[in-house]
Amino acid sequence: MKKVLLSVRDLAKHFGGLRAVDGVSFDLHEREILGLLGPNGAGKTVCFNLISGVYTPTAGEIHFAGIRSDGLPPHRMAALGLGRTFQIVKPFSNLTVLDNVIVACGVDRYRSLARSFGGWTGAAVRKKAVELLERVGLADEADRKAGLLPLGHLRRLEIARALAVGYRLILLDESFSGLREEEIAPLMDLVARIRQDGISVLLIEHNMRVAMKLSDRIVVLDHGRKIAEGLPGEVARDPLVIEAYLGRGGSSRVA
Amino acid sequence: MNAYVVTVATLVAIQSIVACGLNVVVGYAGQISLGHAAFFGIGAYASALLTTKAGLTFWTALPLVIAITGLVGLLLGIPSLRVRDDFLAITTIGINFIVEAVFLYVPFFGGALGIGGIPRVTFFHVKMKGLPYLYLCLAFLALVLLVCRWFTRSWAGLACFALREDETAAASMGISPVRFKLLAFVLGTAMAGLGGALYAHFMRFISAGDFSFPVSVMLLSMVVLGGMGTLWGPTLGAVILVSLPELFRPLLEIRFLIYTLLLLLMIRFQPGGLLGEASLVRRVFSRLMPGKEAPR
Amino acid sequence: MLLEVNRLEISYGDVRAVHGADFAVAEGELVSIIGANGAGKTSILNGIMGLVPVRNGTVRFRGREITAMPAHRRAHEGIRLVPERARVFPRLSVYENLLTGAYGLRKKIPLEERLRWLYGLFPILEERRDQPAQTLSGGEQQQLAIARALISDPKLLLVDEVSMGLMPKLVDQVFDLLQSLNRDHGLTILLVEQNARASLEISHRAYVLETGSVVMEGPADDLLDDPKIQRAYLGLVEEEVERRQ
Amino acid sequence: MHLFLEQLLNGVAIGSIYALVTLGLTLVYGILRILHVAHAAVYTVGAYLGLLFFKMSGSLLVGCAGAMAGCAVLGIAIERLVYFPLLKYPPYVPLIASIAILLALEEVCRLVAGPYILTFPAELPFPSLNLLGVDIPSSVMGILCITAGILAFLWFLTTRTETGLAMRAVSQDLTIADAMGINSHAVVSFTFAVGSAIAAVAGILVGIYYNQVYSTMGSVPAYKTLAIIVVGGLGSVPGAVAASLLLGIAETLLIGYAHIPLPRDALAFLAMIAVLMWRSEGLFGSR
Amino acid sequence: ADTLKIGLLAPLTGFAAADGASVLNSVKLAVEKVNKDGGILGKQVELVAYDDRADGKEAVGLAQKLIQRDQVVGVVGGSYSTPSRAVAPLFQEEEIPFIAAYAVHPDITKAGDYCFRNGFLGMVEGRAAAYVAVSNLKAKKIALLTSDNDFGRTLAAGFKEYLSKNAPEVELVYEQAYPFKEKDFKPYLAAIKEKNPDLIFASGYYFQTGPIVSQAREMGITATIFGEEGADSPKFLEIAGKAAEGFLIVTNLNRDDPRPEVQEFLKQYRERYQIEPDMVGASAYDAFMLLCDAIRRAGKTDGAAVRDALAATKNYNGLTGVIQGFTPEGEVVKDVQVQIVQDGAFHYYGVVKDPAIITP
Ligand SMILES: Nc1ncnc2c1ncn2[C@@H]1O[C@H](COP(=O)(O)OP(=O)(O)OP(=O)(O)O)[C@@H](O)[C@H]1O
Ligand SMILES: Nc1ncnc2c1ncn2[C@@H]1O[C@H](COP(=O)(O)OP(=O)(O)OP(=O)(O)O)[C@@H](O)[C@H]1O
Ligand SMILES: [Mg+2]
Ligand SMILES: [Mg+2]
Repeated sequence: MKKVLLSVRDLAKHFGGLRAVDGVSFDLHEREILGLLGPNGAGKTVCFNLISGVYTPTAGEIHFAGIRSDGLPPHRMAALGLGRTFQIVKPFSNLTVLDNVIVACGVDRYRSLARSFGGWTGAAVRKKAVELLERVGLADEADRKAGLLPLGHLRRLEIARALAVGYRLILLDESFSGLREEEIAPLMDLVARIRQDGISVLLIEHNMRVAMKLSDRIVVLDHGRKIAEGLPGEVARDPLVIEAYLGRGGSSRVA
Repeated sequence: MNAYVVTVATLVAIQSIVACGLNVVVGYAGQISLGHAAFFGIGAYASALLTTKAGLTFWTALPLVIAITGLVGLLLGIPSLRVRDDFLAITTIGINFIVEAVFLYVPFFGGALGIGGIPRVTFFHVKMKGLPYLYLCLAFLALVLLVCRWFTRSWAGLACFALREDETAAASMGISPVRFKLLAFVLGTAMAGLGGALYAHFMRFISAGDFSFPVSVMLLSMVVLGGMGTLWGPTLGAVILVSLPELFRPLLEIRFLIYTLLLLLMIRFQPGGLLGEASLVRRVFSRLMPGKEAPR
Repeated sequence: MLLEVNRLEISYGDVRAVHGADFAVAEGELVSIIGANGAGKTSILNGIMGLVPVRNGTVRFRGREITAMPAHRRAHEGIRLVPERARVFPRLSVYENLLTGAYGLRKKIPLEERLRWLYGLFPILEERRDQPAQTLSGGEQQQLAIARALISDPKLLLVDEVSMGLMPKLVDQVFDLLQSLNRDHGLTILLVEQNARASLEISHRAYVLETGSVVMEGPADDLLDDPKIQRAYLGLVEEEVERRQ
Repeated sequence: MHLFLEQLLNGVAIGSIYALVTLGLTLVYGILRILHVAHAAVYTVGAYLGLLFFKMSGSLLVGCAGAMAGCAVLGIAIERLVYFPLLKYPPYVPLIASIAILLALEEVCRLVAGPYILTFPAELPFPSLNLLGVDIPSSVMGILCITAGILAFLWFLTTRTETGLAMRAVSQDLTIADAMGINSHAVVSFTFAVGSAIAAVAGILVGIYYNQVYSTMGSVPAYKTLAIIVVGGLGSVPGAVAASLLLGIAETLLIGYAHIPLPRDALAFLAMIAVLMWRSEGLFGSR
Repeated sequence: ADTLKIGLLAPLTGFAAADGASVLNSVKLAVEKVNKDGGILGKQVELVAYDDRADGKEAVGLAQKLIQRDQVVGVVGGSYSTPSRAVAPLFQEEEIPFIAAYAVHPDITKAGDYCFRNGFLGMVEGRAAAYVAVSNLKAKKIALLTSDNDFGRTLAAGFKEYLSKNAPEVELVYEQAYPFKEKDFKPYLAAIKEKNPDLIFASGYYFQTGPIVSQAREMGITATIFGEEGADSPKFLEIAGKAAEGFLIVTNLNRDDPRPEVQEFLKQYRERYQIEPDMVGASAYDAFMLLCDAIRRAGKTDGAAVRDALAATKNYNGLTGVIQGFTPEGEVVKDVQVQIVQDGAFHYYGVVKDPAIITP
């Protein structure tokens, strides 16, 4: 059995009377790609925000990399090697694309105040950042202001930043949406390769082709609860999932 | 140089130092502050009290002054962790009003009479006044500019930029908002404290009104006019905003109207600041010297 | 032609997003624009809606030139946009967001009836009726944006990346909806969509946009069969392309 | 007990003066989210214009109408010439522009009307009242009634009319509001006109109440009203009124009973910071 | 040079612009009069006036300008305490005589022997007010409501000093300072009303005492209200309206003064500027004239000589009364006037001549 990297137990988040996440449990193993699927409003993004520390849970526990991590602020989670993207992209608009990535390359430098006074304009950091940009196919845009990029490029920038931070786990929130089919393929390769490097991935994706192909296992949420868990093939045949999420299925539109 | 020009230049240098501090808070870290004069005042009062009541010299007092203002900056920076944008602007205005009121109403700070008899700065037994004092202020300004430049090129500076752009995203990149916001506050207020000390020993008496809210407005105007987040912007802003009224001096009653109208026009037509992006200065510069970066 | 666009040019400062795009949409047509990231699709839709200034060229709607017409007047002429990334009014409630879609039209359209129709299509909107739109999930906001554009009974619907963030079941529903609106109600639609296959399947015609200009156009079925398109936009790998030939 | 009631009434009176000055600003602030410091200058100009027309015509009603019209035009001019072109810049840019406008208009008032304080010798046509043994003079009654009237009008406008919906939509996303068929620029101008006309009424009433009209009468309200709005919760009309009344009462009671040696404004800001630390989105605000 | 240059610093813009205007108006009249009478030492006098916005920072630069570029022979400080206090040491250092017209901060004259003041110190006026309150108005229970600035604070100190020394039986039932920008005094007045004093000493400017008086009367307070020179303005009467009747002030300008100098100035000022003159302008006028008088008596413009002549001033006939002379510290010695509002105008009520009170 592979080691568990992230374990979520009875996780809940309520907004007033609304139970956005309501008692969800699952495990994510090392070097695993886990798909987190579910209808719109199922609570997937809220789950991400709970795991990455943006929200504190109403109830439940999260264990990450051997420590109990619920309630830790986002920067502590980042320091533990968790990188993430945002469904609603959040670029540092007035910084260049390259600097956007360089910021993310500094996790270990932000760890202590003294270290954070070192310079960031050095060649080594730059090289690492450019490399990351090349991996996501954004090298040509390195010197443009991030705020001016079209949506598709912003998605890749998000991935590059997540890669720079997450040496253990990366959370991808619909990172493939807004991308052209042809552009999706290389990014799928990229995600597959990250896993080879020993990094786990938690994936929210409505593009079934991507989700089915990439995920080792899939967890399906609906109305804040887990309704299915299993191998991609099993989950796709689960009548509950088809009813709530996939619809008639088989349509080319959902690829 | 005659004494009048020296006086104006000294005031420009001092206010540049303070404005640079504000630039760290607002320009680099994106925390809008309309209460910077409070920290300017805290520096001035600290230095005045330490030299008049505790009998220290300017030089022995200075490190203490900077430490005190930095510490107060740390404390008063804490609200910025809780509130943002307009809420923060109002909070900082409030801090300015409260600090001014404390200076004015607490007898320890001299109350309505202020503090007088602040000694001149001596340097190897030479009393610094006139030109030498101007040089002293310019030296400190150079130091402050160096610190700013170094800060913008350090990871800490980059962290502040990222926080300014998007806090949630920055935090997810491992940047602690608490630490770096407070860092910017401490750095910015320490610079204000330095400026305050220089001011106190230049004027040689101070009262609460010298650090009232309009002064904060003036400081923010310097930063915005010069170019928020640029290195030289605050200094340029200080030069313009301090010397313009002097130029209009002969206009007597209408000089302040002309001055405000000019400020309005400059902001309206160079909203990114004179040294900011796409500003006239930068465009002219890049036409004259293609390939070279204009100063910022 | 309902909409005619000639030599359209749109720039942002030094960035030329669209240069010299020509295209037209006839009344009752469903037309797609496909293209890579940054090709300028969003810019074109925003240009037609009047949200970004047009540097050069003309936009004609129902034979009248509207190149300089402000956006709100274009909306009154019957052009509606489902914007990229939804862009709902964050602090208005779901219901109020829908009302903005019917701004100035309350007397002209049967508001209650249309609301009921939309709630039927997107039940979540009725469930979340009084919640501020910013607290909706990504996909829910997308649904709201679609409903907000449809409530006014437009003549020309501009749709930007409508499937983004929608779950598979809804993607199906929305495409069916667009197709039926077009087929059964004669609504003219200009569709921008990364999911090229889905959009081509329901479209009559399509334009292919590359770095700001139209490089190819034709009936949607032809494009679906074009090997170049298959490779570049439909995500087919080489064998599949060959197999289909 | 009697003293307490009297102090309470004083607090309510001051609070409703704050509310009066704040109401117009709430509207304007709400639509563009600009820290519109120059609103206080519009208020000052309103007081001067009101006085001018009052002296010319001898009728307070004419004075009011003239000032409202004049200020509406001034408000629209500020919005069109300065704020609108600066919208895409960060908020401190229009703030600085606004401060420059405030100072410039104060100077204009001083140069035109002279540096000396003018008096506003008009009577408000309201009855005085005796409530629980406390006299409410007609000036206070006037302010209370007019504040309540404006509040009701604004509440109706913003929540019960389509224009109000348009105003709220424009305040959140101007571009998309346009795409919905809302003439956002006209809505913004309309808002400025209404807000500025209310400022004129406030200027006149305060001028009569204290019997003083002078060029710097706006410099304290300029920032205090902004603070009230922010504490009330981002452009919320009831929030602004609640914050005004609370502030008026708190100030008065603090001055009357607790001998804290700090001036009114510092106390006010102290209270406001306390509120913000407790509820970072203001009293009636939502995030 | 063919003219004698005299400097003037006044707040022509900013919050104190009204006072600056009065000062400049009055001093201009003074300059005209001096020049019409043939100037000083055979030369015409030229006024060099600068606007200091009542701001210390600006004043320092302007002082340098007056000293270096304009080479003035003396300076009238027509501004508030903060700027006057900032510039006094500079003039002292350059040995240029400086007379503060009405600024009250004690440090101004402490800068040295070249610095003089033609206004009362707060202590003096406070003592005089207490004296009048006790001996003339027979007050037994007094409330103090003071403006919270340097003047108000020192006034209150003088007032209390007199009471504790000379009238310990008088009860001080209420004491409170109000901030400078206060406009609404009802919270204070309600508390005062509760204490039921027979006299309220309310210091402050006319835009403060005006509302105090009218609000007090509106609230049904009947006690005598007593103010100081800050209220010495026609604007007070306008603001307070009918409520002003019976209000008293201690000040240094007696409008009923029969001396022709005074009446001529009042008439000329009204004609020229279409507005009532006030105490600030009269004080600046006197300061300017004292300087001219001293230069004349010194017979030369040398700073030290003028200083000595100024210090030796004796019974100079000023608008603000007969100026008996200056103390060694440079503080003016003159009678304190008491005025009362009757039939909508300030009138003579009395004068305090006791040297123990009026000598600082
Ligand atoms: N801050 C909030 N306040 C109130 N409700 C919220 C908040 N955030 C999310 N919600 C609600 O919680 C539910 C789950 O939202 P979430 O964003 O997790 O959905 P999701 O599964 O990511 O959906 P999608 O696929 O559409 O992005 C939604 O119904 C949403 O309305
Ligand atoms: N506000 C802006 N300022 C500057 N450049 C912009 C702006 N908006 C878009 N651009 C640029 O214009 C070009 C076209 O952008 P547009 O958003 O129209 O592309 P798109 O085809 O919609 O892309 P996507 O499929 O990613 O949404 C891009 O190069 C983009 O960087
Ligand atoms: Mg989501
Ligand atoms: Mg797009």
